[in-house]
Amino acid sequence: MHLAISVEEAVDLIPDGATVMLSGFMGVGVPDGIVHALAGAGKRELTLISNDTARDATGPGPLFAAHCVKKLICSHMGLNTIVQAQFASGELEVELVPQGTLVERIRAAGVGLGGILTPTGVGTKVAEGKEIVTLDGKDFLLEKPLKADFALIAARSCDYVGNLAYMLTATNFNPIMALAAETVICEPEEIVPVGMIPPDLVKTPGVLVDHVIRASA
Amino acid sequence: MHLAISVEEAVDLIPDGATVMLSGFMGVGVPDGIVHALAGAGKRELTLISNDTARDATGPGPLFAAHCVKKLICSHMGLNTIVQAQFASGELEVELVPQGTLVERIRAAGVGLGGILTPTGVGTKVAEGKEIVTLDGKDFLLEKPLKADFALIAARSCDYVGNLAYMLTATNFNPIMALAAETVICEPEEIVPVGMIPPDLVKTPGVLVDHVIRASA
Amino acid sequence: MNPKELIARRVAQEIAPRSLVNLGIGIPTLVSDYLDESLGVFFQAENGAVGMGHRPPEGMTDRHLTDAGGRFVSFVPGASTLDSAFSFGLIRGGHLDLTVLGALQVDEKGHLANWAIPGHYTPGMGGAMDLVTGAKKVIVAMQHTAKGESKIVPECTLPLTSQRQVDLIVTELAVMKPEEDGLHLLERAPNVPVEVIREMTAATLITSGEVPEMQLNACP
Amino acid sequence: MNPKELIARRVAQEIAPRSLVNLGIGIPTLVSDYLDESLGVFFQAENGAVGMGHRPPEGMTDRHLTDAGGRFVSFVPGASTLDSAFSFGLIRGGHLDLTVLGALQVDEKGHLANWAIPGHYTPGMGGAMDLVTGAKKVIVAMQHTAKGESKIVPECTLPLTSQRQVDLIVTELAVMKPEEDGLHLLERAPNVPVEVIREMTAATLITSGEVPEMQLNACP
Repeated sequence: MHLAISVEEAVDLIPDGATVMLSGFMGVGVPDGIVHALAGAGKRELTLISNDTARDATGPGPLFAAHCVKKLICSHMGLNTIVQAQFASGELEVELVPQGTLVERIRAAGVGLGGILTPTGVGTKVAEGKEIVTLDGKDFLLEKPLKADFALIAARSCDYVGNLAYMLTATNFNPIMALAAETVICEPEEIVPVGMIPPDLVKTPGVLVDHVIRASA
Repeated sequence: MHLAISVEEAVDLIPDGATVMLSGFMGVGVPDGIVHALAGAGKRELTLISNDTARDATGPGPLFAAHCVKKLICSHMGLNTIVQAQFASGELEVELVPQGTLVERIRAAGVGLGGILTPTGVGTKVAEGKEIVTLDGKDFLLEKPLKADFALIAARSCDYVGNLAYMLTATNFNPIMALAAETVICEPEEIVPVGMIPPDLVKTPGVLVDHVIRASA
Repeated sequence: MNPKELIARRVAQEIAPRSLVNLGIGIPTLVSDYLDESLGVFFQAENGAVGMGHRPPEGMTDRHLTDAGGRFVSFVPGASTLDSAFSFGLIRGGHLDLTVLGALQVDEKGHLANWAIPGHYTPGMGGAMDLVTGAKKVIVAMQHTAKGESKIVPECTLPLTSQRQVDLIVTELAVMKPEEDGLHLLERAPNVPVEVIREMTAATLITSGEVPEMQLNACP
Repeated sequence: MNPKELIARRVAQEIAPRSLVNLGIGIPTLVSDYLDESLGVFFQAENGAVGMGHRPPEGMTDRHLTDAGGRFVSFVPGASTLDSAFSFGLIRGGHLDLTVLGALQVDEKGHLANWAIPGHYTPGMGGAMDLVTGAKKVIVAMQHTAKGESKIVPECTLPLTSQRQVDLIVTELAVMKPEEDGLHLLERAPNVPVEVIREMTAATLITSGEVPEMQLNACP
């Protein structure tokens, strides 16, 4: 049902200046094929939402090496020397978000919440410019939903209606980001016939997935 | 590792007046053995948090027939004639919560959020007495976390460290309620050796489960 | 054609290929009977399923596979299970293309009331408030009157389900659409004159020109 | 015993049987090496695992099974996978019994700074703010000094990780506990006099009576 497209077709869908969520954690569970193709296509001025920036050549790394990213929203960028250099020089604008807040903000956008109240970040730099809500004597930050034009995600298995199954710690941000973008593009390790993923193993229903990358011939 | 206890021992843990979450949806995915035992033990003054009240003799039904419940927090009670009668007579206090708000309030308690903002209920009776937060011109209700002393849940399979797997639509509120109570008691259909539930099929890690009901001899 | 079948057939025409649809209890449930299966529509059940199918044959039911009314169902190929938080995440997050619900009242502004008759019967809103607030499109499918009284009223007197305006109202007499300027009568049931519809409707109906008959013959 | 091993051995004593524990990168990671496996402790990794085990033998690694540092790990029997929302739900919801983290600075009030050195190096907080805010118990495990400077200071000058006070600080010289009235020196490393600890510590240390030596011999 869902169109399986080539990685080049996927890249063509994404314009310069787009806001892009990229799944993965320290390079694990990242759609590496799309990342390399985006970097190779020389995309510009992207806003990238990603948990971390992995290392120079892993995870979202190639996008920084190719100067595709204008603004980065992440929780950790300590192990990527290119990101550190671009941040120091002012080339890269960075918004640091605590990891649990990041995933809840993405989820909030995906499930239609107007925002969430969290104690994480109260009394720290993260609270700057944010509304504090006090309930029953306890302070919370009001954190707003975070959504994207595109979510680029990875999966272990995908069927032709777009159902996704993930494997072990490669799951991470994938099922949450699949909820929170206008267009969701998945790069699975394999595409299987419809009905081959047991209903209880599907972690992202195909109705959320717009495009699936087919393996290059 | 986790102590498998009898249903009688489970019932003894729950005092009169306790706040109890009960999983299930129209009688499916309900820990029926505990429900019947609680009703049989004549518990009193419980506050019950349950999506619905199913029918007179199914799901939480026996608890109302035995007059165990003082206050009910649910989204639907239309098909249980005992509940309707107790509500009409004033015996039963009822707080009606939209189902999506109910599950997000339970989740909020379980994952440490101070509250959530939702458009559901704005401009309706549900908004009465609640704070309205306006963000970017849109109104949201501030809904607060909902937690319990006990969560009574059902699972398809459980291992001896308390890992739980659910089956199809019997999943419903079970994994969410398992996050949101001081004491979580699960009534599984089977207890299997540790390691027999694949890590990707565990929907509730055993660290959340306090007690498991063993089948009666 | 009986009234319920007529309503279900007409609503079925509103369902887009490959969309995600939630059908409420009662008349809405019947809609799936009149839908071409090749459209690849997925039915969602708020108790936690995408891809619900019909009731299985006797002896093949399973108590772990039920719809939001607790009835036995089957799964179509490509179905998936959701917990309640994920299920309502789909509904509230704008991922549901269409919900079809019954109502106690709908008014000229398109407001819907379907969860309580104060002092008489309070079933509760279940998932209705979330469905009406969150779905991309909301269709009310109901009989035009109850006990001889119009269910389409100038302004709801029963507690509202949402402040969101529904997109379409389909009854055994008419198809109506709430707009900025009021409630428009778009179609009439076969052989039912506009005057009869107006007579049976407490709300004011706006018409512009000839009101066409529903075209039901294209349905399977 | 080298300083890191000493710290890890001492922290290991704080871990209760059957608890859920998150170990940060660096010295905290070593703690699991000194823990009796019969205690049934489950290690959580914030990238989405409960029940992490050691690095598997060469040839048995899998790129779908890694820790929060992206290193290959194994699963113990009874392990489970979580997505990031569930993983941080455990952390923020108070389900994590203990987190052990490194720090750039800790102060007399028990405040911790570990994610940015403004103008020099800003790695980001990753999951640290959630861990410190949400875990039932927080232990800082770090070397007492960096480049000859005390990391235990009167008041943090680096950006804070949380306003929550940590529960215990373990270094190669001492075990310290922040209380209402200040930072208490609870234990000293074997053969290290209190005067040496005070000399190496920028913060004021409170003692009451004799300060006992750490007892490390009970560890496996």
